[in-house]
Formats: sequence, structure tokens, C-alpha cells
Amino acid sequence: MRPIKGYDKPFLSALLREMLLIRRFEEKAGQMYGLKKIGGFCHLYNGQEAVCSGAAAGMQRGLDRLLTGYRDHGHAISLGLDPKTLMAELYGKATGCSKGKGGSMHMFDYAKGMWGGNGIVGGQIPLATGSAFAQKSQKDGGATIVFFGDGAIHQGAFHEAMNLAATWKLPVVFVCENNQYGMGSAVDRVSSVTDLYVKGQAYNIPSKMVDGMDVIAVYEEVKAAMDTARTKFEPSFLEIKTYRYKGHSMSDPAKYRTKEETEAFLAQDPILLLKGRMEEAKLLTEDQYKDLDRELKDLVMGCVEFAEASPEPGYEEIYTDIYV
Amino acid sequence: MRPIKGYDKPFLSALLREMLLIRRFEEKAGQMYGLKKIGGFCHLYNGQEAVCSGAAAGMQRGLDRLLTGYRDHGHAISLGLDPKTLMAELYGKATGCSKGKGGSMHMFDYAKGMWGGNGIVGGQIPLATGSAFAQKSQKDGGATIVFFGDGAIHQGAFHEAMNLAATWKLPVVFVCENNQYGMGSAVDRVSSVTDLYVKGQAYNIPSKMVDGMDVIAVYEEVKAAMDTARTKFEPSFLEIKTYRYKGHSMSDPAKYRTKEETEAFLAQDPILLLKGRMEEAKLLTEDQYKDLDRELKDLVMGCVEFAEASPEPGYEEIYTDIYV
Amino acid sequence: MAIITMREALRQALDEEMTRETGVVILGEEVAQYDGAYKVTKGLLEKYGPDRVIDTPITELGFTGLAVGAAFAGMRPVVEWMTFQFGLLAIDQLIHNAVKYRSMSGGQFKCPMVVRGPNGPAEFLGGQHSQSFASYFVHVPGFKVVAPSTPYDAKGLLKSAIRDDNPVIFLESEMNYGHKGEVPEGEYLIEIGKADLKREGNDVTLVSFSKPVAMCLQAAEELAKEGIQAEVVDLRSLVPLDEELVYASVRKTNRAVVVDEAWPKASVGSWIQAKIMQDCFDDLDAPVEFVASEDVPMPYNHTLELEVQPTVAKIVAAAKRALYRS
Amino acid sequence: MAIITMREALRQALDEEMTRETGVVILGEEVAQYDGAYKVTKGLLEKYGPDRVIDTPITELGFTGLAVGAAFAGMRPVVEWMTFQFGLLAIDQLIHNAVKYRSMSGGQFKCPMVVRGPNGPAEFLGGQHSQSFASYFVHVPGFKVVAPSTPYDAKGLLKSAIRDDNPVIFLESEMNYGHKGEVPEGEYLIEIGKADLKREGNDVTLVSFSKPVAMCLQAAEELAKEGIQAEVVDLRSLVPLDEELVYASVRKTNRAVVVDEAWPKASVGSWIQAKIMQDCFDDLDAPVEFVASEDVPMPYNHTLELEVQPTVAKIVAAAKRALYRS
Ligand SMILES: Cc1ncc(C[n+]2csc(CCOP(=O)(O)OP(=O)(O)O)c2C)c(N)n1
Ligand SMILES: Cc1ncc(C[n+]2csc(CCOP(=O)(O)OP(=O)(O)O)c2C)c(N)n1
Ligand SMILES: [Mg+2]
Ligand SMILES: [Mg+2]
Repeated sequence: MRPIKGYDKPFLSALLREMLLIRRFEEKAGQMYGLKKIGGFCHLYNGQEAVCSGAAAGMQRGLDRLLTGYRDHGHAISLGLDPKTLMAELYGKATGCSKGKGGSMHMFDYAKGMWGGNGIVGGQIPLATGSAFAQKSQKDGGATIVFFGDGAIHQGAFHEAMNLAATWKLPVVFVCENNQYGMGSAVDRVSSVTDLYVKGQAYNIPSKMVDGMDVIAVYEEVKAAMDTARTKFEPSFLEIKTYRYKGHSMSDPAKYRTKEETEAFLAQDPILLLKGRMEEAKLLTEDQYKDLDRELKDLVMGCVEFAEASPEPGYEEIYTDIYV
Repeated sequence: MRPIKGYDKPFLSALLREMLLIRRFEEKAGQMYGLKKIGGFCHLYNGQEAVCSGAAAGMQRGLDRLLTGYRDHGHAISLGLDPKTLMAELYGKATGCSKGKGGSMHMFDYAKGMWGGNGIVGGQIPLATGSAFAQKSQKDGGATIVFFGDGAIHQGAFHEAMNLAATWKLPVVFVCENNQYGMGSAVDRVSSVTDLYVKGQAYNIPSKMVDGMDVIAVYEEVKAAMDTARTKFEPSFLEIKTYRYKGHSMSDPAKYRTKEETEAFLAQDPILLLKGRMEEAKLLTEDQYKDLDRELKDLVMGCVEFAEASPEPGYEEIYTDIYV
Repeated sequence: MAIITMREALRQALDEEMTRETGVVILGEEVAQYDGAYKVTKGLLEKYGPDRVIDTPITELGFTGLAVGAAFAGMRPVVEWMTFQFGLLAIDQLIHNAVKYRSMSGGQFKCPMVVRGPNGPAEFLGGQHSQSFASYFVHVPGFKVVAPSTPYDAKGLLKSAIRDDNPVIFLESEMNYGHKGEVPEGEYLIEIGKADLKREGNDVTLVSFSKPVAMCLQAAEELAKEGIQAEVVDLRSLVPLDEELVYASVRKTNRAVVVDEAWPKASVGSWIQAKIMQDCFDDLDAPVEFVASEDVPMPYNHTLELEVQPTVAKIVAAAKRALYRS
Repeated sequence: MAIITMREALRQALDEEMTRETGVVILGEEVAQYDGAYKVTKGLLEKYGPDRVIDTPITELGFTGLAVGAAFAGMRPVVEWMTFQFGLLAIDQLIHNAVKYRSMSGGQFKCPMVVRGPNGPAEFLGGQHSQSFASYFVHVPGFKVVAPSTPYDAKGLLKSAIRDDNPVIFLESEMNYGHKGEVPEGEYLIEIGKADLKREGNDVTLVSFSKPVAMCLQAAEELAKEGIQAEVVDLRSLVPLDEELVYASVRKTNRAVVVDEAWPKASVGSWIQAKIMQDCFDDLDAPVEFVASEDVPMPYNHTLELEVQPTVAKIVAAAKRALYRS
């Protein structure tokens, strides 16, 4: 684990707060799904919070952009979207961040650099490369980061995009969130290599494996990679090892994993790890943590209230937002 | 260059004869194209003969299968298709190996293991992997070899197929015929790596670079790889370095290359190299070579006569060969 | 007769055909250990083992192309696409290989394979997961295309599809997997290319396939209350199309409504609408009506998503227009 | 007015728009150093440099998706597919991203891009290179789809397409690149969505787009010799469709033939055929005829390949059928 001592309290507290907010938000989303307030596919992020929070901390707000797959609630929160608008989106309400037209898999805030949310495994990878292409062409000084799963890495889209990014030197950082399963498929059942970062070598793209339970490690590696992208127009590839506590989506009981395996990961929970280290460094007390947790639970409850009170989009919305 | 001394005269003579036949066939095809007897895309193989001839010699006839792209005349000859039926195919005649329905890019002989000819760059790679899948499943003892160009290696199809072949241990040999250009694009303009065989590492597939001007090297490496595939169900990847003397297709003047570059390759012509070594080893005389060349020129002329005398397919053929 | 779900009917068809011929293998994402995303392949891994029920990586182009190659070699692969939306990544392999090698080789190849999975909108899934791509396969010669609406039809047609020596596109519907219907105990086949009269009537013909057939039947009930007797033709197969049965019905009723849950433009529905009007022109007392989805990407919001699709009310209204009763 | 080729008209449009706005970039296989496989982009690399005229690897999915992302970021990429057949590898990026992000985000994204290249059969190319995929893009809401038949239309429409804030599919024809026609010197735009009357007549309406428009004009000449005055409507745009102009013509002639070089089933042509018959039912004196390619994969043999496609003779015969004169 990376040392935290170089970081000040506001920085660490913000990371902790954000990760815990994501956790509580996802728990509430799951609960509301159970109550049938939310339908469809709903992919929760519990366990992976250090990845999006660490990464977002390493981005330059207003300059950089982020794309990910359908498991996108965490990334949206990390980029500063109001969780109220996310819950409203899950409810399909007009006040949702995508006006109730996107849903769980499609959380967008163009202005904040949140480019979604994509339901096609690997589909966001060429898009992100194009975003980076534009950043280089328009000389806007930004870079793009794109997340995808261990299951997505075999898609042609990943390979074609890696070659384009490397050949054209585009400011893009490819991040494989290796949570070890694509639905029910463990990595080694669908891949001939288990260290996925080796894929970068085939493109001469600098590649690393990163501990995704350590938010500091994620922050440092993503920040370095994004800086390199922004300043030198060099892409990077990071394999971030993580774990999802819940099933693939709300309908998956995740019977393909052992209890022991899940418990081993719960023991290195990214939120508790940071909490423990902050306590050790006297930057946090148990009481402060409890207060924080209470505050966030309230906040999330407020999201539900907001979503429930919000209006549905009108029928006329069927025909809007198609052609410019 | 690999030593030829372990090989007997019939073996070497057959290789020489086949390579020269391909050369003369392609020259004649080019000539007939110039006379507008043949139309459409016509991709000649001049310069690359050692690849298909060496490879086919390393295959087990009747057991193994071969797939390639649109530059497929050489492969068809190497697999023993009657060149008459190839010329007739170029003419679109009913006596063509594909009944005049396939044309230059689609030379087939299912029974001989010649699975074409594919006009979609990279399209044959998943098919070949499926052929190998069936060979393993049906326990027929055979393996499949698939050829594609340096331009095709970036296609998702290649990457997805490599992962499947390695993960499922399929008896397939992937061969990149690196003739250094995909149409007008030199490898380094479209690829972030110039040694293409490194791509195999990303799949844990044994990979090698092979000199494609040396028919013996090609033979030995392909034979070894096919044997491994057949006996151990292990795929391999070979990058075979070669060169095409002509333009990409008949309409390409190939202005993107220097005369010097082309001449350097002409100086290591695969046919002349083998001829020289056979002469050195006293297995061939200049006169014998001239006789052979005359015989093959006649043979190729005979192909033209056959094609010209052959009937066109009847109109009723429009509606056949679609559904079983 | 047993009453079983569509899901179970499909499973039985797979099971029986796998027993019948060892060349039948199932390939797809999560079809084996997970029993299929929609549990259609439940228990088959256990019964037939990992060489015949095979979990693939998420590489639609790669494993679909692989299945085409295996079919060329004489196997009978059944590919499950988790949905037909993901199949867009793979259609090159079907359009350029599966249905072309036979003709391009002058008849040397055949491609006995089935590609199946859910097609069309389900619920709360948004724009990328709620599309029907039937027209993409109907458009290209060489495919057979099947789209059953009941467990009985699904079982008999899937068995025929697996035995067919051509590539068969088998369109299911996520919303229908739980629907129940009667299925006989013994083995039976349904010929691909035969439509089925799901309800008789003299006043107007409702023509549809897959999920909306049930809506047509409901619409017919509604219409009956107003004294209008609607005939419901379930196409079951789109290629080959049972023109005979459709035209016979239209010649009897002189009015028709085509219902297709896809977008309207260049759709299967619009093609059938055109065919009826061209071939039964003199028999028609009114233009053939067409009920499709609205010509828009599917919104996530459930109220809007239902309104975008064909509804019983829309079908009833269209039938009345065809009868000049609106 | 200058007489120039279709190829040159397209080049001029690209050139002018690249000068007008720096966000316009061209991406595709061999578009730069090689001047384009069909030389449409000739000289543009020299003029605009390698940052704006860009040779891509042969990865249609990758570079098309990249262009979509760049368009989202405010650029105006023009993607050249060497042919639309190869585009099958890339349509996932267009269908799931280019035309979905706007609606899925509630209007936050726009995708100002053009995808252009040859579509439909050329000569001697066999089954994999002789297909028209117009219907695939017409089917999906969110695209505009353009298919000009003359240099004049091509130039004005391509300029409009590049300035359009929506993804525009621009269908060319390999056989037409050398066709010549008048093009004015000064700048002009043609509105996407406006059809053009290419010939006036009172007896029957021939409706088509792209390459077959020329055949319709020839057919009209043939028909004129027999005293039949055919009106030729060149749709130019398929989405939006100029219903007004088509219907006005049909209401005048009361008879129509639709010509589409694609396969017939679930095609653009069959959709237009259905629309005319539904919306002009009472004006029609005969069913709308449809001339498409035969419903078969394209054979390589040239005699057969010509016979598979629409021909002047087939159009003439269809027109006569529509006039009950056959
Ligand atoms: C192209 C495509 N194929 C299949 C699916 C169905 N699907 C959705 S998520 C998923 C698993 C992806 O796993 P991974 O990439 O590891 O991401 P994770 O869910 O673990 O975050 C699959 C198969 C899809 N959405 N898109
Ligand atoms: C998917 C696809 N994209 C583009 C083309 C057009 N095309 C035909 S050959 C070719 C170049 C291929 O080069 P390479 O793979 O190196 O093979 P070579 O021609 O050198 O044998 C291109 C771009 C095609 N046929 N298919
Ligand atoms: Mg995963
Ligand atoms: Mg090459």
C-alpha cells in the first residue's frame, strides 16, 4: 500500500467522503430496485469505489474527460454530478442527469466531462480515443480516460483503439477495471493470459498493474498517466485490480464465486483501508467517521426523496433530442 | 538462409516448379487483365510465392485446411487446384473452380481444403479458428492454417480469434504475410510496432518471425507449427516477411515505394534463390530450369485457352447455390 | 399437453437436438456455467459437458465467425447472442461469410447454424438495448429468419432450424421467455416458412410476428366487442414468407394491418405492407395500415417506452382506420 | 458552367468545407498519401496536411468510433469507408453511439459527422463487394441519409452534410465517380431532404436514388418512344424523405415504379413503395411496381451480374405493367 503521509487532510477526507458516498448511494439504489422503484439492468459499483475516486482525483476538472461502461454511477459521482440527479435518472424522472432518457447505464454530464455510461461492452473505447484525438487536434490541453472491464478487453474495439492511440500518439489513458469477473466468467476462463496489462506491450504502450483497493495507488498512477497524456501526447494502459461485492447486476446472485473469495476482498475494503490509515495518522476519529456516514446516508435518502418528488418526462419528450 | 542439404531432389524440384508456376500464372493473369479479358479487383502474388508454397508443403493434404484473403491464386495452386480452373474462374466461366461465381478473390476447393479467398480484410481469421474448433471437436486429426496481411493484423477479428484459439487450445496456425504494405500504407504508418510477431505475446501464443523469401524456412516453420497444432492442440503465430512486386491490385501503380526498395527484394527473389542453391548443390542445371520454365509457360497458355473456350454460366445460375 | 414457458420450450428443443446429433454445440456468453443470461440453456452444460456447451469471451465477431467456420466443417453450432443488439458487432461474419460462401464457391459450402437470442425492446433498458434488427437479416438473401410467438411454435421451429442446412436467424423476445403455452410431450417439428392463423375472422387481417402477436390477439378481442371480427396471422417465419396464407386471408377480409415492433422505415413490416398492397391490390378496400414503433431511439422512462412501442390501442385504431370506422 | 466528374464534385465540396472550417478532418483508409482508393480526396493531403487528412489502419470499427468521439467533441469528421460493405464492421459505433448519445443524454451531445464512400454493386467484384446497405441506415432513427446521382447534387449535398449537426450517411456509387455533369463555379448548397424532378411526365412516376436514377432517365426515353411520358423523381435524400414531391407526382400520374439497386426484402425501395401505396391509395390506378436487384448474392460473372441488377428493360417493363400495357 502506498504511504498517505504526503497528502493533507482535506484531500484524504474528500476521497474518503466520496467513496463512502458512492457506497451508500449504491446501497440505496439496490434497495430501491428491490422495492421496484427502479427497473431494468442496474450494475452496482460496491467494492470498486477506489478506482473511480482515485482516478477522478488524478484528472484535471474542466479539461479532462471520462468514459466508462454501464457500471457508471460511481464515475458520475466522482466527476461531481449531483447524486440527486443520478437517483432521479434511475427513477426515469425528468430531473435526471439524462432527463430520464438514459437510465442506469447512461449517466451523462457533458459539461463536467462525464461522457457516460455505455451499454455495449467495449463500445466506449473508440469514442474515448476520438475524444483524445479531438483534444490533441483542438489543442485544448486536456486528456481522456476510459474505463472498461476485464471482460471488455477481448473485444476488437479495445485492440483497434489501442493501435490508433499508440500510432497517432493520442492523450488517452486506457483503464481496465479488472474485477476478476465478466458476469459469471472468471478472467482465466475467457482469456489466455491472466495479467491483462501485458496487452499493452503489443502496442508499445506503457502498461502497469495497479492495486485497485488502494485509492492512493490509483490516484498516483492515473495522475501520472493523465499528465503524460496531456503533456506528451502519450497513451498509457493501466490494469487496476479490484472486486465487485455484488452480483453483475441486480438479477445476478453471483453463485459462481466462493464466500471465502468475497470475504477476502471485503477484508481489504478500499473505504475501510483508507479509514484505518487516516485513523492511524490521526486524521480521523471513529466518531467523525460515524458522523460522516450519517450525513451521507441522509444525503442519499434526500436523493430518493428528490427522485420520488420529481415529475416524469412528458409524452412530447418521445420526439425530442433526436435530431439537432 | 536455411540449408537445403537435408532435402531430396524431388521435394526441392516440386517446390521450385510450383513457385515458378505461380509466377507464370500471375504474369499471364496480369496480361489477360490488361487485355480486358478479366475485370474487377485482381491481386497478384508475384514475389510472395515462397510463402504459400513452403507452407502448403508443410501441410498434410486431405487433413489440413487453408484460408487466406483476396490475394489467393498462389495458395490455390499450392493446394493442388488445377490452374486451368483458376484461369477460368478469373474469366468468370462455368468451368472455374467456383463456377464463375467467385472470381479472383474467391477461389475455392472444399475437398482439397482450399477454403478461399475472402474479400473482407481479416474476415477469414475467425472462420479458420472455427475450422480448427471443428477439427478438434470432430477429432479428425487435422489443423487449419490462415493467412492474412500486415494490414489485417489491426482488425479486431484477428485479436478476438487469437484469444479464442489460445484460450480453447485450437489447432490453428496464424500466418501474417508481412509484405510491408497494406495497399499504399507502409507498416509503420498504421502500426505502433513494426515487428508484428510480438502481437502473439499478448495471447501467450508462441510466435516467430520467418524469412518469407526462403521457401525452406517457411516450410520448416509451418510444418513444425502445424504438427504442434495437430498433435498438441496448440496454436502458433508466424510473421512471414515477404514482398509483393506488383501494385496492390491491377489498378495500383505502387508509387508509394522506391525503385531501390523493390530492386533490393527482386535481388533476393525466392525462386531465383532456390534455383541458385539447387544449382550449387548440383540438383539443377540452367537448361533444366529453362525447360521447366518453357513447360510452365505452355501450361499457363493452356489455362488461357481452356478459359477462353469454356462456356459462361447460364442465367439460371443466378438462382442456384444460395439455399441448400 | 404440458403447459410450459417459452424458455422451457426452447430448452427442450436444444436438449432434444443435442441428443439427436453430436455436431450440435452451443456457443455464447454465459450459456454454460451461468445457464444463460435468460436461462434458456439451463442444465445443458451438466448434461452435455463443456465441449458442447461453451462459454465464450465477450467477442461477438470472433465467436460468431468461429461458429460459421465450424458450420462449414459440418458441425451444427447454435450461437446465442445475449441480445441481437450485440450482434451488430458480428454481422459482418454472417453477411460476408455465412450466407456468401455457398454462392461464391459455386455451391461447395453449406452453413448449418442457428443464431438465436432476444431481439426487440424489453423494459427499462434505454436506447442501446431496445432495438429490433429483424430487417437486417431479412434484407440479405441466404438467411432463413424465424420469429415465433408461442412456446409451441418456438420449440417446433427451433428444432427445424437446428436441422436446417442454412444459416437460420432465430429471433426471440426477452419479454416472452416467461410466457406459457401448451406443448405436446412427443417430438414434433414445424416447417420453416409456414405462417399460422392464430385467430379467424372476416373483417380485417392483422399480420404480425414475435411479441406483438399477443397484442394483435388482444386487439382482436377488443374489436370483437365492437362487432369487428379480426383474423390474426402469425407469420412465424419471415424468410421464407408464407405469402399464400397472408394473401388468402387478405383476399377474404379485404383489409389488413401489419404490426412490427421495429422502427418503421425500411422495416420488415413496411416490406410486408408493400407486398400485400402490390400483390392484393384489387382485393383491398383500404390501404394496408402499419403499426410500428415510433421512429425514435427508445427512452429509458417506462411510460414513454411503452408509448413508443405498438400497443393494443394503436392496433385497434389502425384496424378501424382500415375499416373506415374511425 | 463547368462540366466535371462526380469525383471532382465531391472533392470540391470537401476542399471548400475544409477551407471554411478547421474542424473538418478526413479519416479513412488510403485517403491521404494514396489520394483515396477512388481518388475522391486527391490533393487534399498536400493542401491541408497530415493532421487533417488522415490515413487510418484497416480498422473500420476503431476509426469510425474514433470519429464519433471526435464529433462529440465538436469536430466535423468526414469518414471515408473504402466501401460500405466494410462498414458492416463499424455499424455498431454508428448505431449505438453516433445516433444514440444525443437522446440517451437528454440532448447534451451532438454528432456532426459524415460517413461517405461507395455503396452498391460495381463490376466483377463478387458477393462480398456488391451490396447496397442503404436500408441499414434508413432503418435507424437519428441518421440523415443522402444518395445523390449527379455531380451537381453531390457537391451541394456533401457541403450541406458536412455542415449538418447530425450524423449524415452519404452514399456514393463506384460506377458513378467518372460520370460528368454541370456544376456552377460559385458556392451553393442543396438542402438535405429535398427530392428533385429530373424529368417531367404525366403518365407514370419513376422514383429512385443514386446510380439507378440514370437508368430511370434512359427508361423514360425508351417509354417516350412508345408515347408514354414518365416523370423521374430523384429522391437525393432518403432521410428526411421528400414525401411532398413524391406524392405530388404520383397524384398527377396515378402510377409509380420504385427502383432500388439493393435487394428487395425490407429495403428502402419497398418502404417507399409501401408509403406511396398507403398515403396515395385513392390516387393510384395500379399497384406501385418495384424494381430491385434479384434476391440473390451477386455472382462474379459479368453477364449474370448485370442481369441481377435493375436494368433499363426491367424498368420499362415495370412502367408498362403499372400502365396495364404489358
Ligand atoms: C457487446 C456486448 N456484449 C455483451 C453484453 C452483455 N454484458 C453486459 S456486461 C457483461 C460483462 C462484462 O464484464 P466486464 O467487462 O468484466 O465488466 P464488469 O461488469 O465486471 O464491470 C456482458 C457480457 C453487452 N452489454 N455488450
Ligand atoms: C474490412 C476491409 N477493409 C478494407 C478493405 C479494402 N482493402 C482490400 S486489401 C486492403 C489492404 C490489405 O493489406 P494487407 O493486409 O497488408 O494485405 P496485402 O494486400 O498486402 O496482401 C484493403 C484496405 C477490405 N477489403 N476489407
Ligand atoms: Mg469484470
Ligand atoms: Mg500487406
